[in-house]
Amino acid sequence: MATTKTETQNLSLKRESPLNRLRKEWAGVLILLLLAAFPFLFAWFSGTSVTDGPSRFWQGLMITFFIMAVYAMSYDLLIGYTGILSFGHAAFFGGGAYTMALWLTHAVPVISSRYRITLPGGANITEVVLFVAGILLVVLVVTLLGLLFSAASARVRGVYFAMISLAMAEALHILSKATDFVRWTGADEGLHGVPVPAWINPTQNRLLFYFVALAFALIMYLLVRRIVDSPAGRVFVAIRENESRVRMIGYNPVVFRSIAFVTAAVIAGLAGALFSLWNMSATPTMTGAIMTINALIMTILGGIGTLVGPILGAGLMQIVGQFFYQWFGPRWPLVFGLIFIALVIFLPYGVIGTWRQKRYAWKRAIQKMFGKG
Amino acid sequence: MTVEGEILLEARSLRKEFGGLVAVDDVNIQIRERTLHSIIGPNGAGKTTLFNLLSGMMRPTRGQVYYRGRDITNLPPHRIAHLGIGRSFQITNIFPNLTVLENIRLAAQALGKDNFRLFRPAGSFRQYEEKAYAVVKRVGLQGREFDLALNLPHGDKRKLELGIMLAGEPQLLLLDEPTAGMSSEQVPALLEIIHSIMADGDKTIVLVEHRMDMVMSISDRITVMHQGQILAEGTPQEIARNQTVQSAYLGELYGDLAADLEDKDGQR
Amino acid sequence: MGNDNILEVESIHTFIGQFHILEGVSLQVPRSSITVLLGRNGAGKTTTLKSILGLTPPRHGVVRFDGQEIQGKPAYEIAAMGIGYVPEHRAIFRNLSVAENLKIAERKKGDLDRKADFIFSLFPDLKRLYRLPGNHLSGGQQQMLAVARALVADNQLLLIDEPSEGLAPILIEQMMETIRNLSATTTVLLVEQNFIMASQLAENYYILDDGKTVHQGKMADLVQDKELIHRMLGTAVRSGGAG
Amino acid sequence: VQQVTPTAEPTQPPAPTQAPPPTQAPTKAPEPVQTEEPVVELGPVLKIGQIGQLSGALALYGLQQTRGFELGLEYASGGKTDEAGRYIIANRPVEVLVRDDEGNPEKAVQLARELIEKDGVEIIQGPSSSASAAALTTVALENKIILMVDPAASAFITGQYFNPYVFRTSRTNYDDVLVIAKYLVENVGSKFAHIGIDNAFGRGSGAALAYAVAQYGGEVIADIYAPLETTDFTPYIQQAMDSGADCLFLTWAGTGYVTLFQQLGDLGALDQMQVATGFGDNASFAAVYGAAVGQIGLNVYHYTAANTEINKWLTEKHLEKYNEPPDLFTAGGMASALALAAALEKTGGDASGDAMIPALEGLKFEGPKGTYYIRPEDHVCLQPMNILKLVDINPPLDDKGRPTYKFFETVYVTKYDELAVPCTLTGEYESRCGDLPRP
Amino acid sequence: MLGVVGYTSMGQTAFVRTTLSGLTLGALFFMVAAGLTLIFGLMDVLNFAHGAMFMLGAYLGWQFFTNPTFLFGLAPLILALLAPLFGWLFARLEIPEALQKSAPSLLGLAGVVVVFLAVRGLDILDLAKTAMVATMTAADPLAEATPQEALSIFWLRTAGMFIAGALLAMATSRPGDKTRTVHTDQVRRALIGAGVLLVFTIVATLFREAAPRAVLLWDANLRFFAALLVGALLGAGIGGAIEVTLIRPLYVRPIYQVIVTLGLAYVLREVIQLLWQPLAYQMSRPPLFSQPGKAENIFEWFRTNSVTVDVLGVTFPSYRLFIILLGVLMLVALALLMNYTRLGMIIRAGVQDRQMVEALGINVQRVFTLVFMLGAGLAALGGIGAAPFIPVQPNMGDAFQLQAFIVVVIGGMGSYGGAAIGALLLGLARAFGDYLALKYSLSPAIAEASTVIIMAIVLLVRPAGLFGRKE
Ligand SMILES: Nc1ncnc2c1ncn2[C@@H]1O[C@H](COP(=O)(O)OP(=O)(O)OP(=O)(O)O)[C@@H](O)[C@H]1O
Ligand SMILES: Nc1ncnc2c1ncn2[C@@H]1O[C@H](COP(=O)(O)OP(=O)(O)OP(=O)(O)O)[C@@H](O)[C@H]1O
Ligand SMILES: CC(C)C[C@H](N)C(=O)O
Ligand SMILES: [Mg+2]
Ligand SMILES: [Mg+2]
Repeated sequence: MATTKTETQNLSLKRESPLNRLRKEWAGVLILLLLAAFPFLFAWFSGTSVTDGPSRFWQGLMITFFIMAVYAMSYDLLIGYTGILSFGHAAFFGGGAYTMALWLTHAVPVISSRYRITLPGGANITEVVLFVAGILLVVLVVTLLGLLFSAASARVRGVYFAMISLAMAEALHILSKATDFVRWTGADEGLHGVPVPAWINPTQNRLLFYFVALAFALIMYLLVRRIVDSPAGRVFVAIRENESRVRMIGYNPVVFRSIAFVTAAVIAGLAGALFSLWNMSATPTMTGAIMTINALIMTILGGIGTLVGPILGAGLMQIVGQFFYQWFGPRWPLVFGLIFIALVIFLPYGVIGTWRQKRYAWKRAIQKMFGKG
Repeated sequence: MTVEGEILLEARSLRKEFGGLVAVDDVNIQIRERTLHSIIGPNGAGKTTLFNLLSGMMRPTRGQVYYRGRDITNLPPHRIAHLGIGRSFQITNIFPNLTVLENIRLAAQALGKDNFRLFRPAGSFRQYEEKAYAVVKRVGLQGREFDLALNLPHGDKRKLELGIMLAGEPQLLLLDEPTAGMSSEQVPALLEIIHSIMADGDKTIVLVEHRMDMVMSISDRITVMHQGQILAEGTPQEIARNQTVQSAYLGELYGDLAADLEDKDGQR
Repeated sequence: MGNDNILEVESIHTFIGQFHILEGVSLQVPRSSITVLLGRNGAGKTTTLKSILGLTPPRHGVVRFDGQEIQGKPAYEIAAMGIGYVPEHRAIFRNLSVAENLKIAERKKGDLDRKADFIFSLFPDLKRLYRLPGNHLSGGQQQMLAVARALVADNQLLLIDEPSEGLAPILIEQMMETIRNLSATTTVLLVEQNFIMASQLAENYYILDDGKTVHQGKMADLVQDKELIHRMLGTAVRSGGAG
Repeated sequence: VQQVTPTAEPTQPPAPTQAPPPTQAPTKAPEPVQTEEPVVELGPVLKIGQIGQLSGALALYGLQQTRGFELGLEYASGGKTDEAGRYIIANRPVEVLVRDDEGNPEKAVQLARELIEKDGVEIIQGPSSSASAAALTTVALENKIILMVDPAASAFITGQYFNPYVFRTSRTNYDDVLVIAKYLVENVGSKFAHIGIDNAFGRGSGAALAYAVAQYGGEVIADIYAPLETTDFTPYIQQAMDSGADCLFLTWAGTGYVTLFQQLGDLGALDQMQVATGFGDNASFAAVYGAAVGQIGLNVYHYTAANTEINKWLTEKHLEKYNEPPDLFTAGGMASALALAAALEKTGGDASGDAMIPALEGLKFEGPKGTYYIRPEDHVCLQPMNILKLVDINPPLDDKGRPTYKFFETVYVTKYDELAVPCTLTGEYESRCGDLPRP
Repeated sequence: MLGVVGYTSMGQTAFVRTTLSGLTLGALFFMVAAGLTLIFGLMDVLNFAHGAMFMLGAYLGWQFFTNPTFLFGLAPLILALLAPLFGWLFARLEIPEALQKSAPSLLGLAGVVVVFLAVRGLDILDLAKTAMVATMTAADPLAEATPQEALSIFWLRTAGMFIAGALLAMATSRPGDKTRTVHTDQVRRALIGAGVLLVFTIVATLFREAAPRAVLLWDANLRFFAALLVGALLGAGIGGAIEVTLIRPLYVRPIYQVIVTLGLAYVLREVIQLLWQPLAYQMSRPPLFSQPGKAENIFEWFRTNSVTVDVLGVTFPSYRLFIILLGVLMLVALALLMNYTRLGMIIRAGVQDRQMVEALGINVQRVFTLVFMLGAGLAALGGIGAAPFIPVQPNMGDAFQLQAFIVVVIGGMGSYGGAAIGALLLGLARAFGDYLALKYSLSPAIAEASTVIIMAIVLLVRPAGLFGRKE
């Protein structure tokens, strides 16, 4: 729906000049630049090659982080913004991952061995076309999943829905590991060695994949930010606050919940698809309850109902988890769990939420100290 | 006194049963355009339930509701809202964690055509924001626009409740005990708002209220409900004099209200 | 002192969070009487009741019930000593049936059976609604239930917070009647903004302002003192009705 | 086949997630005359990543694997270490980085990538679970790094999941069944039922069983798979009993094994038909095989069955270090180390995949079980297998109070080239099979 | 009806056996779900640590049954640390205004440091390992129930723990909290409580070596039933501690309860792996259910205690009948409790408005804690009851937890009868599903999905579950 005119408009409430915007968002831009430069900075500081060894590994870690951040963000769209407690988010992520992996493993080779799609000039673009088709397929599949979930959510509420969603995801999980489909899905082991097209293959060109993932995360972040800030996004929040009242002022919550579900599903599904490309695999873990729980943990850790929160949560979990593993060995989840519990008890609004609150308090304290700054 | 107009809303043998309990018992009622029509009655008479039926919150067991001649009996509440019927609630029903402005803005946006714009910031739709500001001013919440609704004192919450309804620019307003839980000091301000709504000239109000002095002074018509049925209907004076009403609802304490009213009317 | 006052409150100070809400409230409630607590919105009336009951325990000061110091005891112990509470805004249990709402207030087995007739005689409506869940009651019915609930156990003292709120005029009268009857056996400490009601019921009054008791005396005297009424209670007085 | 506890060695916690403590090895190695040797400049450290399952159902296998591997390095290096205590193979000090994949293929892949990219590992050894092994084959291919599989046993690893970088010293499902199939068909009956884990290991075994019994005129009439985490086997056992088979072949691993066996007994399946399975690890014997004394079964490795010098050395060292004799997969871990060492010597320390492939293909080496041969075509490692007779489930302790686990009488030990393990390669690699037997 | 169809199409043996198997599964599901109907169904706490409690119960019971050295060795230390229960002892302490803010965290930190110092050098892990090794049937548990540490040193540790407990008590006494006062009565009660605790600690310290030996000399059957009790009681105790420290502050933030219990499940699992290593164990059945042979019927079993019983012509393990019995007993106990006490009502009311319930003279906080303890205790009891049947391992509770959630939801929140029926339904569906799936060459996964599908259907038809109260 967005016209060119609106595209140039600001994301925040008031219209501002681009310069002004940049000033407001300097922190974000800086972080983005840092992330973009990260592979080179890391290689430079550690004195290693950008494409090998530890650099490569850290790029990998960051790629996972980017993907998980998007995934957590999509979850927050449901739980934080629309107030839907869903325990089935893995279905979207795993659904996306499996769709992509199955498509690349079983459909693409067959199709590309039979057909060739060329540009008028003669360039062979079969691979690209099929890849794009794969993405569209992912979107289609997870949209259907999202609609299924929202249909259920129209009928049952609260913890009952949480349980239903858990069950629906579990059903998908069971399908993904059912031996009946072992020829296609690899059952328990999952699909490995998915033939990812060379131009986006993470083992062949890790650095490129890093930027793809970064761009993906950025685009998704901007997209979600837009959605959250859009008229519809505001209605999501209203539904979270008081659904019956939303209906009484003239919105149809079923429709808006469906929108929320489908958007969250598509974003999570795309994250899943990218994850399957990144790992060149699709495994039952990706559809399992742990995957949902991860989303929940990342979201709450960072701060529910914010966009930066889930991203930060994903970062904490991926990056800090890595360090913990190094420091504490295989029992690191013990330490992580303890810290985690302490955080939940003492930082009730997540890292970001608490920071925002405190920031306000600090500001006031400072104002007080200097007699109204 | 305002001119009575066309029939705006009509209920025909409307009935609602909860299990064995008949909360609304074959009620026929007509609301005329541009009137302030009060519904009074003892607790449990079925006033709130009647509102729930009229606004689509509940489905009647039987009977119809017509709005401007159109059958709206089984329409979902959001459709009814789109037809221009707004309601406020006896128990405050707002969006607690949103700002006052956002509460009202949402209501203003609801009936516009931009709800499904997913990729344009809500802030860029100035018209809704402007409307919201106007409503804030109208209900007297200036200066609190950016407070979270849950932090408002009770009286202000009641005002916000009203503001949410007003922002939808309904033609027909169903107000369920707007003064509930307000202290007497705050009531005049609310009366002021109601008067100003009526002064717009094109609004119709249905009011449920227990504060008799208020009801008597501002209503054009009063319907008295009792045990789900309509006990009496008429002008305030008629009602105040009605013996049945006195015994069923008003009691002795207000026996002298009728006399009181005669003077007041003169002043108005 | 001693035995003729069932409740004595001596200069209590109560905090909610960091806010110093009560700054020295003192009350004496004689046995088998109705004492009313008056004051503007936000004066601290509700907080006083809650402080007596231990829901917001006072930091300083003494609360004596039946001669025993009770400040600092947990609320459930205080209540169990024989204090019934009808909170403002009813606070009935929405997901419990009317029957359960009453049953839960039992302190001894069989309390409800003993009191059922008495309660139904006061509020015949409740008999009809007995099996309904609390959230299906209309506003006024909930208020009746809240009062009924406080009557189930044998209480020596009832703390009633704004019982007339949201009641139809005729019910306000009934409620007054009920409370008057109760005071024959139980002591009542009433918070009421409806001055008509308060003045007709109570023998003694206390006026709170800004967390302090500022006036006290016999109701009969207060009714004469229009100026004081106006100063302390604002317009609350005139707007009679269900105000 | 497994159970249950790290028997009797409270002082040595099986927490082998770090490389073996460098200080302890040199003192215990058969002390060479290190100082007198001419000082040769050592090559760069060779890091080997070892992935095993150190928690969960197969945790004991991971432990055996890591111990065996370390002892294998010690043996191959002749106990020669550098000053940090690393064994020196082909003039390169070898450092082993052990990781726990929890039996989760995804985790295995992650760990492998991390080992390769971050830690600079040049060879991957392991894992315990066939599912993980299957997943790891792709990592080997991606990075052109040798994956030396042991103890994961699925035939699929060198079948449908094969690529040239995948090697194994573990036996395949075919070894398991071929060794016993003839005996079963001739002595028990021709109708078989199979209960297997629902994963690559179990399914591989199902395929192998069908192939093997068919060779002797038998037939699998019920092929049943249960999820690894199954706790109630009743329906599966019921199905097997309903099938009317003469013999029930079990393919199970991990803790559920005890449960399965117990329930087989409880539900009367043991009375109704003969049950055949591999004899598992030492600790589980009392719990599992109580009712099986006198039975004949197959076995991958038992220290009492192998009559070789290396095995003697292994047993001694193991007793000395861990206070108990080596277990089911200790030999496998050791064989992996020996095979890698032999190949490394051949390449002169070049561990890159492309150098190692020719060195490993067709490699014949002596290991704890005897002679092993890595088939060049499909990298299957042909090796001796045991047929044992269970005679005693509560053997006495030795004079130092250590368990002896002398359960068996050896019936027969095959030579490495005795079992005609078929070549199961598929797709683009199918042609590699040449004239090897095909299933 | 279905039964008849199944009976005729499956044949008697298969039908009876599958039914019995379904009943066992149902009983297992119910054992986990029973506690969950209280915690999740009544208190609305989405307790994701419930499966962990099941697992914990199994470990504790198993350890007690086979060799309780470890448990007794740890008991004095844990008892000594319980002082914070009496935190209000210090509530009257006047602390300088300036210190009030930082005092709790400083004291808490000091407490943690002292705990650390007290257990430093004490090889709890080693203690666990000795006890664990002794559980291997080959070895003689009595021989392994050895003294751990000279009393003279151990006293210091206990004292250290006591000091730590006192520090933590001070920290939790909320110094300077103006919204709180403490009546003299309370202080007196706290003093008595603390005294009793001290006595217990001393007794536990003195008997920490003798006790395990004594227990090991008991008859194994007695030890087994004691293990059931001990597992359940310890489970309840741990549940209580969890409720007080982690759940209670979060009743106002339900989603965070989910999160905290998730984290807790994580932590418990890791602690277990730290203490007992990440392995799986098999608990042996008590002699009552393990004599070789087969009883012709139940009555004969009373005489023979044989491992299997003939039920309607089918050989079936006697222990599994015991599991079914245990499930039924739990149901009866729960039914009695819920019908003859006002617990259910109080909790439902308390969830909505705690203050009001308190104003009625009910100690809500204690009721909540009790109910949580009861729920956790039931889960633990289920765990130890199941331990001789399924492997004892760190994630043994996870699958059951999911099933239990489904059971509670199918049955309707807060309805124990519904939970029982739900459990039965799922158990039978699972057993027959597995049977039929195998019969038609489908994977058992399909049968696994049936539970999920049953739930979806039930909820779509009756959004509040079979016996749920409608909101
Ligand atoms: N959801 C429901 N289920 C069952 N009974 C209900 C429900 N809602 C209301 N009732 C019953 O219907 C009757 C009418 O209730 P209603 O709320 O309409 O009364 P009201 O006139 O608004 O009273 P009040 O002035 O006290 O608010 C009451 O007896 C009430 O108990
Ligand atoms: N939770 C709270 N946090 C902060 N301030 C509070 C809180 N509860 C009450 N107060 C404040 O305490 C003061 C006394 O409140 P209280 O409810 O006792 O008044 P009241 O006399 O009962 O008034 P009303 O007539 O409106 O019921 C008010 O100023 C109120 O704002
Ligand atoms: C015998 C075991 C080592 C086999 C292993 N369980 C696998 O999955 O391959
Ligand atoms: Mg009403
Ligand atoms: Mg008040």
